[in-house]
Amino acid sequence: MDTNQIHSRLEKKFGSAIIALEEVKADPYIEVSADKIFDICKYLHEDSELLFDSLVCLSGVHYLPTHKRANGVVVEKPLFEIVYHFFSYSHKHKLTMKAVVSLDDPKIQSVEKIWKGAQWLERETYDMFGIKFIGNSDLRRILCPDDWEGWPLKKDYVTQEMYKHMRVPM
Amino acid sequence: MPQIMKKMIDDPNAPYGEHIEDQNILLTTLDKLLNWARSGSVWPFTFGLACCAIEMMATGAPKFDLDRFGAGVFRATPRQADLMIVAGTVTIKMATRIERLFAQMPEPKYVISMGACATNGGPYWQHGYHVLKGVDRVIPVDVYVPGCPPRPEALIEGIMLLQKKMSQERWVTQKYSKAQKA
Amino acid sequence: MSALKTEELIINMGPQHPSTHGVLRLEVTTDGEVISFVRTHIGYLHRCFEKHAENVDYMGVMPFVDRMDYVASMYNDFIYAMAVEKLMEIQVPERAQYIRVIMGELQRIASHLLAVGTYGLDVGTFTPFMWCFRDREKILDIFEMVCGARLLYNYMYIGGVSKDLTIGMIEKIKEFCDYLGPKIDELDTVLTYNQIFIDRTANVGVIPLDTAVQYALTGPNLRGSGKKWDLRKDETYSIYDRFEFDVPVGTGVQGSVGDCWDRYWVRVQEMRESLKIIKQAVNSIPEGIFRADLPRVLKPPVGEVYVRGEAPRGELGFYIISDGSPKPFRVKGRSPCFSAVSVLSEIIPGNPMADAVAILGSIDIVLGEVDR
Amino acid sequence: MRASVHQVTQTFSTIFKGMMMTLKIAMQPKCTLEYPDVKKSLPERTRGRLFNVIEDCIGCLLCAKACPTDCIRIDIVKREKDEPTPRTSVESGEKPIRFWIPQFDIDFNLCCWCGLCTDPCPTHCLTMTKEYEFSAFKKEDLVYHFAKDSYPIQKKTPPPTN
Repeated sequence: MDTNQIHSRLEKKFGSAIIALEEVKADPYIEVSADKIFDICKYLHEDSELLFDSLVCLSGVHYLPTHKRANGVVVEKPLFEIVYHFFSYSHKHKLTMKAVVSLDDPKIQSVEKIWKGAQWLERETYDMFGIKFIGNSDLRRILCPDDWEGWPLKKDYVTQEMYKHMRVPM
Repeated sequence: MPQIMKKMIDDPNAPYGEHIEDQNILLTTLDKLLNWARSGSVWPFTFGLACCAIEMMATGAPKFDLDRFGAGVFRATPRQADLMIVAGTVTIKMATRIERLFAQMPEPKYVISMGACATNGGPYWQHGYHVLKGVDRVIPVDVYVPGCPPRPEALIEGIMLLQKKMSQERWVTQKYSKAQKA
Repeated sequence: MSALKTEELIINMGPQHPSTHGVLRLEVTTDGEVISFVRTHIGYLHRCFEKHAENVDYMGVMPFVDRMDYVASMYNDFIYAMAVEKLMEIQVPERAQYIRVIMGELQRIASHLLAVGTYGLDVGTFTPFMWCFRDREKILDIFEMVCGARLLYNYMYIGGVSKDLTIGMIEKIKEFCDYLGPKIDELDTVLTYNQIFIDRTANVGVIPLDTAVQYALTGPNLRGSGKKWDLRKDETYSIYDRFEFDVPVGTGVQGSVGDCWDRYWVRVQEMRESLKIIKQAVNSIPEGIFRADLPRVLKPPVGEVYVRGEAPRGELGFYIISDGSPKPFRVKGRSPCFSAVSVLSEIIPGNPMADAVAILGSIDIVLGEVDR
Repeated sequence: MRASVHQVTQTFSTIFKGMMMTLKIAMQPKCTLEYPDVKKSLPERTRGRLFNVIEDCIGCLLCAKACPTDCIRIDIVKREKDEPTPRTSVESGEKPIRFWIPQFDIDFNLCCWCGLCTDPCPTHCLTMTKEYEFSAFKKEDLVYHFAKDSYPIQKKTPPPTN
């Protein structure tokens, strides 16, 4: 099944929670509302037609007002985008799904209960962007030291001057 | 940083021991013997961080055999090593560990900063917020080996340079010569 | 005797440890021998690859992609170049495709030789490490002849390869293929079927298939658990459909399916398959240009792409978002070793310390890719 | 009982085969390259240390732009109209040199040896030699200055503070 069929199938099941199907250069994706992410992922995992048994990649993206999103829409309000890439070994089809979260309170439900590998991917996204995944059993920084200031991969990130007794910038 | 016993060393390029006031034939020959033994068996400390570690392993491997210089015995514990080859990118999370490991090494200890990353941050100096711009910000470095990654021969040349520097030092003269005590 | 009050120790295995293949720290809770709980700490080699990829142009990201998995850097370039080419719809000339497959498979052999050699070290034998590195040096000589560097090549440019493969180099590669065949059989007699090695690795660190899929394990780790899945065959990219080679799968010959021996055995067999591919590719390489002519400054259209390929350690993928400027907006590297390390805290508990070292060696991780 | 006997014989037979293999290989010629005495003849495309023939450099800054780690620091000053514009050497296409180059530094503590700077160079004055043995005791010795100091105008951009 390609992305359009999956989109129509999801639309039948979840209706308004599925925001849009974007036919973008190279890889089309489905945009989903952030608060229903857990039910949609559970459905993607269990439905006999879809059977997405592997969460390949989970990445965060940070947009500032002047930046252009993948579908060409210029962003007015700064936002976070959480991108899920799924793959199904049995049906051999893949899916890209995005959820948008506002900057002031970046919260989304964790999908760790469905795919155990998601715990570390979510921890890395939290470490890099500060997006809190509710329900993640061990939400700590994974790459940077635990007492690191700021979220490094945000576009407006400024490196801290000193860490303990070491000068960080050149 | 721990107070390191001052390695009494003259200019490494200067010919051996010209300008030491107290030229005692016994002490200098003892020094030469000690330095010959020490520089002939520099035991490096397996401290592979990144890509340079693979080239360091290749230096230990049969083609560029490091054992010909007595430096092939890679010790895993800092207690038994006297040369720390910092091979790879030093991140800030790792820097605190490097300090502790360097402090645990017994006193006549040397550091070779292998590769551009360990020397000055290398290709990660501009946007590497988590990269320490040079290991000499936390520990004193004796020899810098350039390259990204340096060839195994370049590392061997660096170790030979270190051996030349070690053979210039005078531990025995420093400890027992009268000039020092006066 | 009254029950002795025992207390569990917490031992830090790493970040400087001879068997952690780099700077990985395992906080091990053990009663002295059997491990009861493992908390994995990574990030000691986090070199901010994704931050660099946002501040350098598309061609400048290539040296940083090299340094992600520094043991198989030729294959990282291969997959990153394919991702940008799919985004910009560039048609790579035939000869460049063949050169990429030859170089990629040579890199797979070199990477597996290193993995197998250091695994011998982890389990206690020193000779295979020396032999594997002696053979690996021969591949590095070929790489140095072709692209000039020993370890980090920056050889594959977007649109093809940077330098052509001359006749003399093709002869050298053919010579190497005949040289390596018997050497792998030697390795078999010394290590693979050595009874001590089998006792150390069979039935140790068994990863059942559903755990492997749950943690998104890929590559030799997944094939070791019995899943016949190889992206070169099942999701064919580049010109892999023109060569026949089969995909080795762990069958639990020495112990149970998915144990350390199976993963090791899959890597040794994959070296033989890669030799087959190289021989076929070298014999049928066409003439022609080796790089599509492109403007010096590449400006892909607005959009995003996720391309993945079968790197020696598993499925390496690049998710690139471009906003039309010469610099990528966001590049996310999906690393196979990252998921391989995340499975450790599930399979190591219950094993003694020595087996933890064997399990860690069998999943073959490179920390440059885990921490990016 | 039978299984353990089989186990023991299996162990000894495989180890014996392994030892014979090792003995056979021990007799074969060594592959060690005695480095300081025997130096490997490097192939023609080897990427060693960068070198810039400053006479052919026209100050176009393409190499500094192409460098992903910005380790090439060039400082150029425009020549006045009336000044004689020298030309580069014959094999580099005799291009007019319209700039003074008071500073052309390559910082080998930051360079990543990728070779991206040698591609766009119009006069091919920036090439990668086969030189790899230049370790130093001091970090400053690894910053190479290629500019001739005889240029009248000395305006040097300071290196990043360490």
